[in-house]
Amino acid sequence: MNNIISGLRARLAPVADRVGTALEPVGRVLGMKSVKYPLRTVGVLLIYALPILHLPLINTENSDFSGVLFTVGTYVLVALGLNIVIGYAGLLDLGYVGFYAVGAYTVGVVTSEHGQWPFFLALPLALVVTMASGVLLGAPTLRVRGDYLAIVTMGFGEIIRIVARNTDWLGGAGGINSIPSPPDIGPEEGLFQIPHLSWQYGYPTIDDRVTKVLHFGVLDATPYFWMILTTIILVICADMLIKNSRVGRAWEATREDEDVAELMGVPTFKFKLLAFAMGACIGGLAGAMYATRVGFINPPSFPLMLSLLFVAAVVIGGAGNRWGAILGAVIVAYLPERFREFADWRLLVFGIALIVIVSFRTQGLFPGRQKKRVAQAEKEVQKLEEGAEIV
Amino acid sequence: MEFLIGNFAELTITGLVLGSVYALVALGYTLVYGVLQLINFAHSEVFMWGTYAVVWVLTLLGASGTSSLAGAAGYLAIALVAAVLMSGGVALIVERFAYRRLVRQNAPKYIILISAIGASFVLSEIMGLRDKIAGFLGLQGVLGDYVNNPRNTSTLPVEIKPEPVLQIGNYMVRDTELLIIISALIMMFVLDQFIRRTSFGRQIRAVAQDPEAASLMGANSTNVVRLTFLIGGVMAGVAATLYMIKVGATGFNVGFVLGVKAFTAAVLGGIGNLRGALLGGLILGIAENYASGILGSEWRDVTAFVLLVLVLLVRPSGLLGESLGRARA
Amino acid sequence: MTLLEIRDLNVNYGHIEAIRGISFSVEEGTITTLIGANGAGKTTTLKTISGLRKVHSGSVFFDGKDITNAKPYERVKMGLTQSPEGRRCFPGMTVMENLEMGALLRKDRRSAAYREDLERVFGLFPRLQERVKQAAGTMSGGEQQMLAMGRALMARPRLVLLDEPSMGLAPKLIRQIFSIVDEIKAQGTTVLLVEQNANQALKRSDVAHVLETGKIVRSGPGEKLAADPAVKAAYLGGDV
Amino acid sequence: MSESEDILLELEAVTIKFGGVVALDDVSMTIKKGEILGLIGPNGAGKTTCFNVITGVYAATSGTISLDGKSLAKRKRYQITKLGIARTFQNIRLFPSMSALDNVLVGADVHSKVGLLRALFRTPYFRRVEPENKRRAVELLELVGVGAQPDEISVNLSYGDQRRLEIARALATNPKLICLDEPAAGFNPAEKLRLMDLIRQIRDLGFTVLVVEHDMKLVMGVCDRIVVLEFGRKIAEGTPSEIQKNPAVIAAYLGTEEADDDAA
Repeated sequence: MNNIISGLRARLAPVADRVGTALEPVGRVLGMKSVKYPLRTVGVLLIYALPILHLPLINTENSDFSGVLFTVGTYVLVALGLNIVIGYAGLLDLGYVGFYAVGAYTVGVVTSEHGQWPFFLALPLALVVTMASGVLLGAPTLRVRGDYLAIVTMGFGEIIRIVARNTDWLGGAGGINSIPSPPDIGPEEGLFQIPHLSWQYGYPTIDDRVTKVLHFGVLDATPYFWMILTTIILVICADMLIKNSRVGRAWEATREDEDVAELMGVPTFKFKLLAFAMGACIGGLAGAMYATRVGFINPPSFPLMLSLLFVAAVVIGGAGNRWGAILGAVIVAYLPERFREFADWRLLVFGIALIVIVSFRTQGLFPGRQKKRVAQAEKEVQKLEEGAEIV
Repeated sequence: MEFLIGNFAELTITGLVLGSVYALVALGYTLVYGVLQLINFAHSEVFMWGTYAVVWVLTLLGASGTSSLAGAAGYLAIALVAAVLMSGGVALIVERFAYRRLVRQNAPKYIILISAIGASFVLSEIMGLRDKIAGFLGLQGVLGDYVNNPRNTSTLPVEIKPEPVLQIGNYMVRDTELLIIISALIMMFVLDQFIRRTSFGRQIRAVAQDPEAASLMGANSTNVVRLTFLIGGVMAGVAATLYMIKVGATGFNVGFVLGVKAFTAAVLGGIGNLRGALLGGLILGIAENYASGILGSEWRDVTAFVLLVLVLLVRPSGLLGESLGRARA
Repeated sequence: MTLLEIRDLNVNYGHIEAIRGISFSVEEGTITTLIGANGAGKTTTLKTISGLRKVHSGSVFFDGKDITNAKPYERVKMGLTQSPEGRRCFPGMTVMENLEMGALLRKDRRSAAYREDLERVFGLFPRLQERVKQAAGTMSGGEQQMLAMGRALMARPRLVLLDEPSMGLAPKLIRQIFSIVDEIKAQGTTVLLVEQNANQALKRSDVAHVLETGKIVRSGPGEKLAADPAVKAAYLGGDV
Repeated sequence: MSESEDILLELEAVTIKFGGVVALDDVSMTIKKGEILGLIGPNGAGKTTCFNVITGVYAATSGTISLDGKSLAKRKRYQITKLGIARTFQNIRLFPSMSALDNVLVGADVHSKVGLLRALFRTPYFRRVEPENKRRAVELLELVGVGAQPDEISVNLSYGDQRRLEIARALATNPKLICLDEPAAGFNPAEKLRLMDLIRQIRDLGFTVLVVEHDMKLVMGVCDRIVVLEFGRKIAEGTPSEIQKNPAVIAAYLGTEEADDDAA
């Protein structure tokens, strides 16, 4: 595990330095100063260690904590993808669950329903298929007006679900089961084993539970969590690299003022489609991992509600800021698991929270520094121009 | 296909019936969109609350058993009033809490949409958790039957038995179906006249066309927005009553699918255009019936979405274009 | 008698100071004109007077009452209306409906006074009477300008603000519009005019102010300003 | 060198109709390489329409427009920018929440081929082009005088800086022709003088400039040639001194005396 981290660091550091020197101001916003590296490494290690530490307060008592962490991981991955679509490119996609489903179904079909592909071979296929579905949906619909896009994409999410339900080749209403876990890497008992901690009266003791590294069993979700966490880190790196480039700027410009972006030479349609495809691809990735973890998918696994939850995660976190989107996803996925006893009230509280949050923090809970400045400026403008009561 | 041809009259008539309900709900979307250029995602719940008003009032009045349409007319008239009050009231609440502040701040559209989605969750969950809420307030005993099993289907206490009155093709049209279609047409006509002829209607159109110029004329846009939500709510209340006459049952989650279809109907006809909402609703109702006749009923719900995508691609402004609001390229 | 008084007005658009400390007043029964280049703050001044813009500091008095924070509809009720820049007729409404919108806050829609006002507008703009049932959006620019002015008069205002009534019109129409402005004054309505067509506007204004980057740089009787070489220079760029 | 080689942009009999309204009526004009051309006329005369048809916002109903001999018809707006026409906007339209530098970089990106993969793998091309663009962007910010705060988001800049930033953004696309839409609107006399200097400087750097402006002092002071539009038609063309004496122009701006007599 340390190897992965240090390997990542080795890979990231020169990139970050380059970004840092080339685009120093942006680097500062991201907090990528080299002094922060040790701290960051510790932070990432801590997150990797979460499922074996079983920290009190954070731990979910009523459900398997590593399973919860995996769920949170899928939400985070989805939020990262959706943040590209909504936050960067400004396209409101209410049918994101469709891509999630396409990813999951692709894996289901080739590993179980109609083939015995190993997961790591099915994964790239899932990416290609979801990316293609993103282009397929985007090409005709990205020309429609923004608010229509929301409804059209919502329709897409529903169409995917209904098609899956009515198509026997996709398992029909029964869905696809016995989707295999990813193949184990290394020997039967895992590369090595890591013991878990348990907490008695506030003191940690070593448990007899162990996690076999790179051994994807049914009971222990920890390796899945590590898989998705690693994926998340890779996606974040890719996200940073792309955001700090012409592509990121083109997205931002398109979001801010599409006409002007076009007049400044940005082929906006192409970039919107690119954002859609990239977002779809990441959504599909999350779906694929979900499928291999739960082993069973059916149409009701992908309700429209999930799309709305995804969007809510990004928006309440602060669209456009990847860390905000991640935190939003953690909140949306984790809190209901942590407070299961209030499960019935979940959606009600969630609805109230949505209204309250957007009413009082239009930029989301964790807007980026830039957004905060914009909000401040807008507020001043508002103060000066208010009173006109123009609708 | 054979099924479609053999049952053409029936599919068309029942399609029109369903389409009438879509059309009335679609009006709410179209009105709000025309004035604010926003999709009122919570409008479907406004309708859902209306259906419950119908159930509750009939329960309160002690209606029971089976009745003909004429026999239940008195009850239904009271239920209609209740539904209109309920939906209108809920619509005003939505405007007040999910919209007003954000609209004043000129918040980005997607933020307002999120707020409306939040309102939609709140409204359907309050209905779905009404037993717990009543318990929390200590009213469980008093409200009893009204709050039990909130997540199950609630049925109308009186079963309305439709009677055939008119033969078209090989289909006997029932009196309830006739009532629904005619009521929807009347409501549309009344609303159309209201918007066209009255000073309130003119204000709504003026704000839709040019809010700044309208306020220079002395239009109070807050009032206009409120009025717009209210009218949409009233129409949803009528739709809810008609829906209950036809379907006889409702649930805390009936709003969503119906709302999406009604919105589709509004876009289909040209959102912002009242007559477009009617046209779109009727077309959608019929199209759904035909599609399920040809492809099987499991494909019914896809029809709306496919139709929506096709219309937006071919004719983004909808069949009749946008006339309540500004014409846009 | 002073009908409108602006005291030390400052208006900002975000970080942009659109109006910087303007003071002037409009006497009842006169034509007052603001001239100046685009971006000088003329339209912003009018929008502030009709309540579409919030002031940063300073105050606006109408008929002796402080209306600095009054809502636009309250101002209309007091007799202050505007024919906005670019006409802004309601395109989907007929001419008659547009005129009725102008009289939105009047309660006397069935009275003789209302009919009288309608007659007055049709008297000023006979073209409108010919087209009462035509949708405003389908009319020519000149006709729309007439409609916008007629609409503003339907509230029976004491002060009417006219924002660039000659914009984009053919010379013949411009002359017609300006003679109507004279007529409006003659009928007893006070006029505050914003114009680019400086000569025509100055000629008939009792008082005029020249705006430059949000400040009044020159004031005086219209005729006098029209003869001022500096004003001429600003419009044709001669040596100052 | 023949006359035609000097011509950068040519409008030939361009007419634009919106619905039934003729916004531009059979307008022909040329812009020569390296000159500063002023486009003036009363409000509503069709200046903005003319401007928009040159920059590709509107398509001409009839007539042709060509840049360097290449017709602009049927080209997308971003392609026209790539071809070499850039513009600023009358009502400032920056990307409000992007930094000053990023605003300029968006312009500079026109000729960059960085896509997803190049960005992801930081290819040698990427490592060459991005810093180069950034360097140019910083230079341009300094040229227009916004160099002091490259990281400030554009809505927070002062009004004048926003206007100048728009010019930098347009210049970053490395245009053959830069179109300035009322660059002096809302400027005080001192700022106007500085703007005139800047416009000349831009011309001296080798750009051709088209200015739409109301401020006569600026137009007369900076332009080599002036085209006057009124009511969608071209009514005069010539050097500033010619234009100042042109009776049709005087009539359009100040209204003719006889016209007044007519009305009276």
